[in-house]
Amino acid sequence: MSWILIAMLAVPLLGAAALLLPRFAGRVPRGYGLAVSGATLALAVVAAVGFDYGHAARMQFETDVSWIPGLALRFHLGVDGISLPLVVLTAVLTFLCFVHLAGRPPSRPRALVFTLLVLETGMIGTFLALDLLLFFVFFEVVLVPMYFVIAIWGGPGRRAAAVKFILYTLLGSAVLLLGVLVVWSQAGTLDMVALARGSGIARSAQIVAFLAIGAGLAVKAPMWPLHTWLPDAHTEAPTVGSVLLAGVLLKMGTYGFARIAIPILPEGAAALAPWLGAFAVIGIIYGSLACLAQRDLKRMIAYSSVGHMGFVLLGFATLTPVGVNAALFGNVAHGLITGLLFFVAGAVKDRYGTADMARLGGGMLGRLPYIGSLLTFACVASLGLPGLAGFWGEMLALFGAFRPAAELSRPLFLTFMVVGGLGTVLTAAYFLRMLSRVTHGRPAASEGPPGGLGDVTAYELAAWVPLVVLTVLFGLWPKALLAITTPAVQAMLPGVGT
Amino acid sequence: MHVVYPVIVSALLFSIGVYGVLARRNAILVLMSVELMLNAVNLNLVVFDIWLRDQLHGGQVLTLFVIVIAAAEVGLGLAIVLSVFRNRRTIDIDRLRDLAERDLTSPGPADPTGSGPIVSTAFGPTGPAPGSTDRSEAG
Amino acid sequence: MIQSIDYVAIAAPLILALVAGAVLLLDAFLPRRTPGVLGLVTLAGVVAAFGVVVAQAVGGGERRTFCVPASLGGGGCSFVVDGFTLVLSGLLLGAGAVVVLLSMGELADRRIPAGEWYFLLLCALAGAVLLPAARDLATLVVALEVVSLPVFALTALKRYDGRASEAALKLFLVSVVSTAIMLFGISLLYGLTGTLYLERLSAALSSTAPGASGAVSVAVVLVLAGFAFKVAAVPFHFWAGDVYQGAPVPVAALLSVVSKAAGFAGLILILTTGLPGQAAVWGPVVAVVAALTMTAGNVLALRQRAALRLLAWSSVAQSGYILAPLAVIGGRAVSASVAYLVIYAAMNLGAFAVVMLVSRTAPRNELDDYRGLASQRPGTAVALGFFLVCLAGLPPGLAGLFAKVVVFREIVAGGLGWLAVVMAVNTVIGLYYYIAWTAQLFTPGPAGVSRTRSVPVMVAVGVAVLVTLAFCVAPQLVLSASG
Amino acid sequence: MIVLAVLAILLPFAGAAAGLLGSRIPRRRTPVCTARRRAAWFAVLPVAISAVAAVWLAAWQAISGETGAAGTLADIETGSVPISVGLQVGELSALTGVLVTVVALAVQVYSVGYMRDEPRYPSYSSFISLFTSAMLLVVYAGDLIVLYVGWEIMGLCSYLLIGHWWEDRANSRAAVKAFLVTRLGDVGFLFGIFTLGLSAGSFRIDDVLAADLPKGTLVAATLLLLAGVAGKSAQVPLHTWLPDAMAGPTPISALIHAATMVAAGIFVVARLYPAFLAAQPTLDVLGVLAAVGMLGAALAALAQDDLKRVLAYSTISQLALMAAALAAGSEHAAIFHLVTHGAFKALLFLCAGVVIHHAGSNLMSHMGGLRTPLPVTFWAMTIGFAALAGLPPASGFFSKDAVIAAIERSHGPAQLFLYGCALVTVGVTGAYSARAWLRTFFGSRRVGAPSHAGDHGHGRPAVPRSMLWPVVLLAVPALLLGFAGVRELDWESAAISVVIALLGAGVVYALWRSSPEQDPARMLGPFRVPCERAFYLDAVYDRLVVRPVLRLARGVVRADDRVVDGAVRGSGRAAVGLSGLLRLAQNGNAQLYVTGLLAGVLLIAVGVVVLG
Repeated sequence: MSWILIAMLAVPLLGAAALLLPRFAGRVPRGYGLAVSGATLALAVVAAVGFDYGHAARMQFETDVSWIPGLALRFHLGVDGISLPLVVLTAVLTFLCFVHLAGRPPSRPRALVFTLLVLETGMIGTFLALDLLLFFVFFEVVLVPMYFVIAIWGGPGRRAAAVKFILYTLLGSAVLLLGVLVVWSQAGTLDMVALARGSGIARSAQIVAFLAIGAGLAVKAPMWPLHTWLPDAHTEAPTVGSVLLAGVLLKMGTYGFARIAIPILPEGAAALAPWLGAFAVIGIIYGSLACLAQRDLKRMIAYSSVGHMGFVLLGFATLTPVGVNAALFGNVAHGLITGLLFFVAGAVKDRYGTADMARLGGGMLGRLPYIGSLLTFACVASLGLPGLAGFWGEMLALFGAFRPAAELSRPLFLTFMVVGGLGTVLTAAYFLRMLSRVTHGRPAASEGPPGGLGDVTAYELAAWVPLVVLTVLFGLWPKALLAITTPAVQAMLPGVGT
Repeated sequence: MHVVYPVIVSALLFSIGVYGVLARRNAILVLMSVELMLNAVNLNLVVFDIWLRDQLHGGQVLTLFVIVIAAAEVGLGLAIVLSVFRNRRTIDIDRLRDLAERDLTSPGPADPTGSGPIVSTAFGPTGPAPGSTDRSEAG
Repeated sequence: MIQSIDYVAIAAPLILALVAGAVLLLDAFLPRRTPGVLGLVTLAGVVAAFGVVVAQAVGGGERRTFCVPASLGGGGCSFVVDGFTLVLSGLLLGAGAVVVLLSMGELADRRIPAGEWYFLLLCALAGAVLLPAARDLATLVVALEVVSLPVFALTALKRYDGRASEAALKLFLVSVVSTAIMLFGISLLYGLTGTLYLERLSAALSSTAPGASGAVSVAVVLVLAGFAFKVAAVPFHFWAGDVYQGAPVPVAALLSVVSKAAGFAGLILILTTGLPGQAAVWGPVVAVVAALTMTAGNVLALRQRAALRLLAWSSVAQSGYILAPLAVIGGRAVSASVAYLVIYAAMNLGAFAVVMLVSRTAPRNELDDYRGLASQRPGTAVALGFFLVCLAGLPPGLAGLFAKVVVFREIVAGGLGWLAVVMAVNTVIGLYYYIAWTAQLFTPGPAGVSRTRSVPVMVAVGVAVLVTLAFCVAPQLVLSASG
Repeated sequence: MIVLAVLAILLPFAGAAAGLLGSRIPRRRTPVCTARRRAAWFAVLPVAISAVAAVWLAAWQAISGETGAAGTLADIETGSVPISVGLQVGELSALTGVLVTVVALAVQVYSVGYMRDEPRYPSYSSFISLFTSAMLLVVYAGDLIVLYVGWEIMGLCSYLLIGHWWEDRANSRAAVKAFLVTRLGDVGFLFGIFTLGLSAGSFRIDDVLAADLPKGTLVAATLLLLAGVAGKSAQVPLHTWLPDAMAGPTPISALIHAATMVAAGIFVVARLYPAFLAAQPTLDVLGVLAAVGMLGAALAALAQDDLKRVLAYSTISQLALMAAALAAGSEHAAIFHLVTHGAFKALLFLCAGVVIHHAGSNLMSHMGGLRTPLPVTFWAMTIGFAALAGLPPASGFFSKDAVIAAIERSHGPAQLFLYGCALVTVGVTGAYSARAWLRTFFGSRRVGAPSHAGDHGHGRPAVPRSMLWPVVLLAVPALLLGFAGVRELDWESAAISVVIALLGAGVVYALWRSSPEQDPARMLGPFRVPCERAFYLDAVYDRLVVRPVLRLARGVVRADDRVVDGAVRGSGRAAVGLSGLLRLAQNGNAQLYVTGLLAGVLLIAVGVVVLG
């Protein structure tokens, strides 16, 4: 069954390549992107079904072919408990993006479908790659398409935001490459599975490598001081761009921690975990405070991502199975919820013509009841209400911080936990303040839904309902996800039993 | 005679050549100073060849090559100076500034998107989005 | 007694020289109206030489000729054809072929005398192919001059173009001065060691008196000057911007690839074959020069508005990246430099070819002329975008990415951490102007402009795209060859 | 048996889902009234069935006398302490379950009438069903995390229901405040659960109670749990949200802010009582907080003009009383008072709803002499106030007496202070209940006042039947429940408390008799305004917490834009500046190039010789 992973990469790539044919020069059939991403989603579901949950810690559907012997780069793909949820999440989000696009065909559809399909290949590839260099290549394949999505279909200040996005992320991935090369020069191999079993790298080299790889990944999953590209990118990106940027691209950074930084460089991780935890917690508070004072809706959601990713990074910083579980769960939950948030924010921006909360006025529940209630649902899910997916990631992260790994200082992580707890209150504060400013209050004088568009359209509903259902499903039944990641995480962190 | 004397002379000759290249504005005089530098090299080579009593006479062979190279260079140099003179009526090197760096070789049409050189948008003083500075909450 | 000459070894430069002569004669006898034929003859000559090189590569083994007879003490050979030489000869001839194609496009409008152009071009290529095989300082100097002088002439060949002659004069001046400096260095080196053969140089140097170490260092630095000029490393980079803009586009391509590759060949020969013992001297120097070169090149390219100037500074920056692995002590990293050089050659020539195409319709060659190229000429725009992304080292330009990864690996393995960080930052600065230019291509621009078709240049673009794509999919070809 | 508990929880949840999604299918064509009728059925029927199930469970529990039905659906492996999704119905849970379902049924039926012409009735009724299922989840939870899930969903439902009339920004702000204050408490609650769970090795409640935990952990855990309890049951430090929560519709105040949610805190303490008993310092803290809370709230209730805010502060005071009972060590007294308080306070709120519905305004100054137009409501509210004041034979008398007796018998460092406060509170309670009773039903009729925007009273005289029937339903337990729960009556303390209550009522009656028009609260004199403003706690919190956080937020945005982002933009501009600098050297003069070249070579040569 190992062909399935190659197929998952090949389908979007060939779909994109086919678009270059002259046959599509005139007009791209509306369902084209939908069909290709639908096929990829089908493959992802087949892989999920065919996955042997009994041995979630083992790599399955592996393909290991040598690509460039000179660089010791092997085309090594595989999926296990850690990467499977993220692959399926990517396929789902991309498919929903195309459903959303079917509802509102964009300008230059052919180029956009091409860019999104290449983006999907890069994203899925990153989660499947098991060779450090291959991971790096896919990690960078995503940059150019996302740059063009922001630079061509973005908002007014799109060009500057796109340039800042690609330069900042490239600096991150260049530093990541240095880290990978340090690991390579010390351990002699690039195979993540072998390295995870025991890299035998000296402690000082591990610290340097973890610093480099950690910095590269921290830029992508915006850790506090390296996050300033995110708000600009999100404010200017089109709805589809924002959803994929927040839904998947941020996860590539945090997934890197789970797959590369922690298993391969345990001593490096132990040495730098307090710093990672400190920056993560600062990120939570900083993101929440920044959201409290934001005026633009999409910019506020971007800063909220900084906050949520703070929880995920805190989960990683604890170096305990429950912490890493929390981080992986938080990844998937954040992808679903923030994806929904950006979809709704995009719909609001389409209808009101602006995302500035002051100019949105109030009373959205009066004028657009369905969009208003979906926005409320998304905000409630995002602030971590138990019973919805957002809660388990944060709660388990705090629980992990309650008792971190043996070599980490307990009082320090207790303070992180307390500050994280306050962060959840601040998160609730800014979301509810936004809701009361935007959805509550008396609707403005002009009656009827603004922007000519009615309340939610059928396509939008089709794009959003799966996210709502998944959020509720993972909220009420977290075992669905935790059962997959726990064995893999347990295998990764053998040291700590409970 | 100790080998250091001719080496010193050659070094001095080389320095004079360098001075000539830097100080003179006329292209032909610069060419002459370059010749001077090359001849300093020849002197050096011949002296070392004799001093080392090299059976293969590597130094002298190389001197011959250098002389040929110098001749070729002068020939070509003068041809280039000639064409410069025909096109620009002057062979003062520091007046040939047509290829200097300037922002826009010709005042192109004002860039409709107001981006000007691409640089100003991304890193210009105005910052990425005009509204970004008053982003703080008013109420 | 007559020295035996292995004609098979010197076949490649010999063929080029003969074809050069033939072209000059043909130009004299053929009627004025057929410049195309000369182009085809030149192309045939280059391809033939390339065939010979490939044959030698397949044949394998090392061929040495022009050696000092045992009776006179034996030791050095002046002309050696080994793996290194073959790779570089192949690269130079491939690049030469593309430059010839570009020249056909340039000469189509008859303002430049075709005969002289192709003759000079072939001479330069002959010198370039000779250089990697040279194993003694005299041959090196001669080969270097044979590469340089024709290029000055080529630059000045546009008789009535003031800028071309100004560029030629600048190129000439700076080149002659650096050659003089190099010769002075060589003379000192000869004085210190008593030999001109590279193999015997290092043995001789290690046995010199310790007092003379200062002189040895100075001599080494001066010798490197000549090649640093060809490669446009930092103190010698000032001429790049002006000359690339002034010269005709094929000559700029020639400068940026052929003469740069020749420069690197000479540099590598001297550093690894001639002065391995002095690695402690030139290692740090090359590292610092590499760092300065890449930074200066990238930073200067940041605010460029003219396409050729931007490519000039970009090629300066790229030569910084190629120089970096040479700084690794022990010369293990030479294969990385060669690999990067080969991939760089393919990418850069492609970019120049497209610039050549666009410059036919927009002589000013501003970046704004490329705005909206994707709507007028989709194929060319995608090609240029692909080359720029390759130069930036970002997927989908996988070739550039793998080249950079190879260089990064050697630097990190060689322990030059700071240089790796500088290079990482430089990749980011470099990406800025590459992506800005690529964005120009795809932003909606003015309506369709008249399309002047030029077959040879289109062929050149096609060849460059194919070669770069091959390197994207299977960079193993380059790595194993240069390994 | 556990299936019944699961049924009791899932039915309202299903009702909520059906109400929210199903009431308007297909979207455009169903007229509002059929949607309302369908939503009403989705709301009332499930609660009724789950009420029956709860009663059946309580009955089975009483008869069989087993330790309690328990069942675990699944164990969620989290990587360290597993979460067991399971329910456990003990004697306490069964009793509280009955209270919750009965009051919820009453409120649902009452709301059908109360919200007759409210367009958003379907969402309102489904949120009440969701609340009911969340409360039952808390009551029947067998695992601390499952309890926490129900706990937080209750908080959300209270936010949604307080902010039901979101057109008015004040309601929306009140809802946000309610959610944030309880959320702050819940964070402490979660940390308490972590402490317990980790040291006991499992989150199951009976494992936690069975494991003998070290004293330090126990005290820390219970204190943290106390934070959550204070937040949810509106105890002193985190009580400021309850009076503002009155902005919601009256049935909501009856259900959530009187009977069930606010009682959840007390229920959890009772549920984990063995742990609390072992941590004596926590009980002392609870006692002191309760003492301060009951007295402060009672005084504040005395000075309120808005009828619902009187009842809100009264709830805070009564909850403090229950907390005092727990602090005194008698779990039975606290639960007994909790049940009776749930009944009569819900009754009082529903009657207040009818009164406000009739008078068109919340303020008692706009009411008076409503005895004649609303006889049934008058008698029901009289029973309610009697129970509140603790006058026999109402249920409040017996439960409050049990509490007072428990406090008297208890022995702890602050016992005397607690007992004193309790007695004073009894007096003040008697005073404010009498005041409210007199000003609402006696004196001259001041009807015709402007309709108060806050509560959608429509001034229609006719009180729909469906509003009266639940009032009567609740009046019965308010009256008779006392007899059911009393164990042994401590006549001596009962007599003292009745006398003090009558004394308080008498003083107010005398003042009212002297001038029926004026507000008897004038007796508070200079303390009237602080009492009315609840000792300015709200203003203090606003200045100490809310304003600085907003200022900090603005500072963060400025810093982010100027410092962090500035650094990034600055580096970009530095690169561009350097580029400008280097371009100066490219002025086209070949001589300058050669000079640069030679200088470079010289520099390198000297550098190599010197450093080499």
